[in-house]
Amino acid sequence: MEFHTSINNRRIVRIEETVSETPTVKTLVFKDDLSYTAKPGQFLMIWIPRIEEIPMSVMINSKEGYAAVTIRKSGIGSTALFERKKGDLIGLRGPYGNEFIIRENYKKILIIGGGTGLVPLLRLASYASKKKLKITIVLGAKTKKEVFFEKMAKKLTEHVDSSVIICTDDGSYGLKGTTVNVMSNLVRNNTFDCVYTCGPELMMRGIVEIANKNSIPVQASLERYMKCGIGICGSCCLDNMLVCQDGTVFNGKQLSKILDFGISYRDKDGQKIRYN
Amino acid sequence: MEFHTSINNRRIVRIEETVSETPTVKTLVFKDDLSYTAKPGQFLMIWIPRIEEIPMSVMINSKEGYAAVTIRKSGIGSTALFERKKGDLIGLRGPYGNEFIIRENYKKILIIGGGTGLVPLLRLASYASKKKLKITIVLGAKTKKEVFFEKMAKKLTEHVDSSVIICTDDGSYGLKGTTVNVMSNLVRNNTFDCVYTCGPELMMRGIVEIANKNSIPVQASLERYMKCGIGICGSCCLDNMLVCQDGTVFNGKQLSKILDFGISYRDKDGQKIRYN
Amino acid sequence: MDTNDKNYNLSVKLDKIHLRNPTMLASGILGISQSIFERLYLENIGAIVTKSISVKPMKGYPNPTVIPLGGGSYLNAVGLSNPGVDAFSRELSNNKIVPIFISLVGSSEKEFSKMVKAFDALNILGYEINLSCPHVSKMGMEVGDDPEAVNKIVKTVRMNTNKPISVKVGVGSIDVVELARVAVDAGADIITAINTLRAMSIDIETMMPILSNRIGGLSGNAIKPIGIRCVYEISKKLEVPVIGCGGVSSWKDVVEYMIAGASAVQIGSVLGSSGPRIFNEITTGLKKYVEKKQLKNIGEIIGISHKY
Amino acid sequence: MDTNDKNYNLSVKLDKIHLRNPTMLASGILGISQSIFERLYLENIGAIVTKSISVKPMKGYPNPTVIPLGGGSYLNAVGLSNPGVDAFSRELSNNKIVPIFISLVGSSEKEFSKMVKAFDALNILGYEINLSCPHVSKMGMEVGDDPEAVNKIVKTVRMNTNKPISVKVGVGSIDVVELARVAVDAGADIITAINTLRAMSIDIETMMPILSNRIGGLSGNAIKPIGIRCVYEISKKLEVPVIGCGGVSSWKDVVEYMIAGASAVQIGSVLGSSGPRIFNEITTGLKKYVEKKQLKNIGEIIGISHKY
Ligand SMILES: Cc1cc2nc3c(=O)[nH]c(=O)nc-3n(C[C@H](O)[C@H](O)[C@H](O)COP(=O)(O)OP(=O)(O)OC[C@H]3O[C@@H](n4cnc5c(N)ncnc54)[C@H](O)[C@@H]3O)c2cc1C
Ligand SMILES: Cc1cc2nc3c(=O)[nH]c(=O)nc-3n(C[C@H](O)[C@H](O)[C@H](O)COP(=O)(O)OP(=O)(O)OC[C@H]3O[C@@H](n4cnc5c(N)ncnc54)[C@H](O)[C@@H]3O)c2cc1C
Ligand SMILES: Cc1cc2nc3c(=O)[nH]c(=O)nc-3n(C[C@H](O)[C@H](O)[C@H](O)COP(=O)(O)O)c2cc1C
Ligand SMILES: Cc1cc2nc3c(=O)[nH]c(=O)nc-3n(C[C@H](O)[C@H](O)[C@H](O)COP(=O)(O)O)c2cc1C
Ligand code: FES
Ligand code: FES
Repeated sequence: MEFHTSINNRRIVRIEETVSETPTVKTLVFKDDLSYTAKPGQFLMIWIPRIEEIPMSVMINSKEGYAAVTIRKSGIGSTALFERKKGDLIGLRGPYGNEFIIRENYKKILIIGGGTGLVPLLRLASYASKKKLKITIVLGAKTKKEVFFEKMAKKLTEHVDSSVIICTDDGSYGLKGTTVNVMSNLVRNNTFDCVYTCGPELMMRGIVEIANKNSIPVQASLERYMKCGIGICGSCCLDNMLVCQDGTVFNGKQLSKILDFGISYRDKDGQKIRYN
Repeated sequence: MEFHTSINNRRIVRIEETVSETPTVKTLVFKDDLSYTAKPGQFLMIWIPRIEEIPMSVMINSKEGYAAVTIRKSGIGSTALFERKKGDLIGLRGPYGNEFIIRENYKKILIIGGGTGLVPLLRLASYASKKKLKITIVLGAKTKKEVFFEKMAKKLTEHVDSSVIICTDDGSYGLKGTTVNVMSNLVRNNTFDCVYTCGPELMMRGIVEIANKNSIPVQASLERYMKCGIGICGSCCLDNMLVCQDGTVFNGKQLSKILDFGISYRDKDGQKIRYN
Repeated sequence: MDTNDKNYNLSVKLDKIHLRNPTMLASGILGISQSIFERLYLENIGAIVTKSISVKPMKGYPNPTVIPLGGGSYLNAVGLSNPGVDAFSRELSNNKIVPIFISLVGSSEKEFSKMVKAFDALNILGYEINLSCPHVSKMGMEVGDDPEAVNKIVKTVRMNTNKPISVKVGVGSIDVVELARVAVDAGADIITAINTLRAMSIDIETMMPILSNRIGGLSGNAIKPIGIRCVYEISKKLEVPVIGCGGVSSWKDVVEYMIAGASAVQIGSVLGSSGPRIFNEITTGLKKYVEKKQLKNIGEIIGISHKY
Repeated sequence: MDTNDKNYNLSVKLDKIHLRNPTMLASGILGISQSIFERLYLENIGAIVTKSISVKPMKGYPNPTVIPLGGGSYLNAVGLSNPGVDAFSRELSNNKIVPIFISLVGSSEKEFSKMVKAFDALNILGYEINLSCPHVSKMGMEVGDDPEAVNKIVKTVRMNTNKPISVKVGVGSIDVVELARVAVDAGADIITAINTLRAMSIDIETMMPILSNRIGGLSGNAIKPIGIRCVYEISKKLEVPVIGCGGVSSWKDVVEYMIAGASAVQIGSVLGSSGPRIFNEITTGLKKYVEKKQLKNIGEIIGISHKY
């Protein structure tokens, strides 16, 4: 019997800084020791008092003891969080979930993400760069004005033999094409020890397929509707896995057995819905 | 907020040995790490399943990890405990309460007890003898056949410059007279750094008076009716002290302020009763 | 069903069915996915109780809906979110080996009869009627607090199935033994006790209630002594198998419930700290206990404390 | 009564009286000795509630009567042991400065009127009527579960005193708000919520119930979320000052109860791990909170959560 009392403790933190990444994406910085030491892939349950509680990956922040969340404004909860200002209070518990694994023998890794999927990946890049790995980051977006975290990605990898590749679906910035297209090209001319991805599930499905086909180890961080975040409520189930407890990170082997990966998810009432 | 979870955990132990000390006094030996490391003056709450739970001082036992209780058969609970046999199960929680203090500068101490009051004193003697103190033990009883623990007292003090003095009220064994009489004589010709006592309260009152009069530090371990043993129920209160939590050991200065010491106690319903 | 280990028999009887061991999943815990049920079955669970299902799908309350309180206790007001009878019939339609009770919740006899008609052809063990959810109006406890409604609903379910029916009772504003008696008189074969207790948590910084529904149900370690008491009282006073529930976090707690009078024991909140492997750990612990106490079958300890 | 520190006012109003701070000793905790009450007063307690007193002395049940369950929770079935009205009147006869409520327990109007007549000339603040002890038959909760008896007893006490009367309610088999309403209608000035909850603990080695009375009352950390809920519901629905009780172990818990709607807060089981100094610690914590939140008086937070 083991109680994760400290991570389960609800902490109320003050937003100390806000950064507008795009018109619909914002980063909120706060002080919290447990979040500061979160592992890449872990998430927090963020409480917006009397409005919602939503899962958010832990964003890195340069100050010791600090962390952040980066929100894309969408429904009620995320919009309310997006609108919080410097000085406002939010609650948090966690970090929860497993993490992206960097094996001892890895020397060169490929990180592919889009949108707020970059959040756990930047934490991963920061760890990997401290370990002096060669890192290629592919950063995808629909169009130029949705590109963010480019500077941060470059900064994180500046002191290693690494590169940051931007791509947009419409070619308005960086390479033209999806991250999946970019990856197809990259793996032809490079050997990566592992591919790490987070972003829209259909994108991740494409990336995992290529990786599996090319026998490159791959790890993907998944999202599902979450209530408890700790393996009680079952709302995050994906086949026989709990994304909150067994994930959020799954490897290529696991994903190839998960029939619903990239196919369907469960709604708030637990009904299965197919991805369009 | 601090929880004494381990001492509060109820352990069920098997009685591994019984020793008959007198026709009405018996020692029951059991294995329990927390009791083995009990401090002198501490007590256990002993559960005799479906019969009673009663406070008992922790008796020393020579085997590592073992401890014991020494019971004088009197009412329902103590008689039931007295009758437990080797192999029977009893429950226990604790050890609770404070302890007899041996100050760094003490060189020569006087230990005075009678009956089962010797139990915490023998644990004290064992500690003191390990510290190489000079120990005088006065062991009193009404009559010869009520003398017990003599051998154990002698053994505990054999390797130090110490002595064990027996006295009986009727003179049938050892010196004739009470422990209080013996103490009066002893303090005339000796200087003790501290007097330690446990036994009938009227005896302790006499001893504390002599000690205070002669300006000898004194510590006495008291008994009161106990339900919880941990400072909740209030049944053990003695003036503004809780014998279970603030005691069982009080020093001469404290005792001189406690008006009820040696005068009255509270019954099971909380009414004050005067000692006869 | 076979036992994993032939030396120590953990199988228990519940009304007319047998479980390979007394551990069960409590309703509302991981309770909507057949794939998860199969995983739990591999973890050696005795039986599953599904999330409480209603006629129509329910989204439940906004988050926060589940709060860890520390010390192994939790507060929840999920609001009975569930996929509804149609989607859930499809979910279970291929069940072959998992022993499943479907938990039912509703507010009228009609709703219950509709659900039982839809589910009864599935490969399931039986039903659990949730009359004790303390935080959804017109359902759960608001029904359970009304003996007349309980009587009618249990009778309705009884008329529509031959499978065992358990009625889940809780600590509401009617005595738990009385409520169980009404259920048994109306045809319940088993009583499950207890559900969560109405409770609340307020954040002292923002001064706001934490659950979106403000009030929810307390589960986990905190409620075990209350669950033990209810199981003891019901099993002592009524001739009905009882399933214990509330605050079980180890094999010792399962044993305590069985000694109190439970024929089987449901496990919920502890999954938040231990994950699904808890069922394997608990059955391993139970086997050792059975061995140490030299029992032929764990059933021998059911209600043994009533003697004392 | 003065506050220790003039900058941060912790004084609260309870009916027509003022307490220097909202901390109170819960009934049955260290509650029979005037010397102990004086010590607690030096530890900066706001007020004392005595052990529940009956007309005749009661020995209570044999031990075990109080069991630590771990995690800051306790189970007790003391059996209302108390020295009775005569001895206790003598005990309090010299009280000069300690703000004391006497807790009363009994089974008939006659008993209550007799006790109030004996106590009313003492230097005490008022009374708390215990209608919620869950483990003594024909007293406490068995009275509290009967609205007619509650009405009569409260009226009787009301007729015999002008001092404030609090009625202590618990989670029994009648809704806590309904019970409080009956008490207020009959003349109660204050409601105290909650008492312990009926619960049980069984030892798995001997397979025996641990308490001599088998069933007792659960207190301490386990019950705090239930106490918070009851205080919230009562204070939201009725116009009456409420004293919160159950599972308080730090100043934060006191604040949570006050935000839920409590005008003062009783503290019991935590004394088993912290000793009497807890009152000093808690009032120090409350002062810091009041300072941090820039309140003029801690009373400003009473019931503030009702807004949300
Ligand atoms: C592990 C994890 C990490 C995440 N990290 C981030 C992040 O760093 N940045 C970011 O912008 N978003 C992140 N999300 C997604 C984010 O949680 C949802 O976008 C957000 O909860 C939407 O809330 P809403 O109230 O605005 O949506 P609603 O209007 O309530 O619903 C819109 C949709 O949002 C999703 N959603 C709503 N609530 C939840 C929930 N509790 N859990 C999961 N999905 C939900 C569902 O798909 C739902 O259909 C993460 C999700 C998960 C599971
Ligand atoms: C700290 C402490 C240490 C003790 N150590 C020992 C010891 O080592 N050996 C030993 O023989 N005795 C010891 N006692 C005394 C012992 O606890 C009582 O003699 C015993 O509880 C009597 O129980 P009973 O059921 O036989 O008595 P009952 O028939 O119930 O009552 C007889 C009398 O015993 C005393 N008593 C009963 N129950 C209790 C209780 N729960 N707490 C305190 N006194 C009680 C009361 O004076 C009572 O009037 C100790 C007592 C205390 C407080
Ligand atoms: C998140 C959550 C959801 C629950 N949902 C239901 C439910 O739908 N139906 C039901 O009968 N009980 C429900 N319960 C109550 C549990 O089945 C169980 O009775 C309670 O949690 C006590 O057991 P535990 O302490 O092991 O968790 C739920 C409990 C939790 C924690
Ligand atoms: C040992 C013990 C004795 C109690 N005796 C009484 C009593 O006599 N009268 C009463 O109203 N409540 C009694 N209670 C209940 C407490 O006053 C209080 O309501 C309960 O313990 C919850 O508070 P806590 O969690 O702070 O202990 C008793 C509680 C304990 C633990
Ligand atoms: S979010 Fe509740 S189980 Fe994963
Ligand atoms: S025995 Fe309960 S307070 Fe000392």
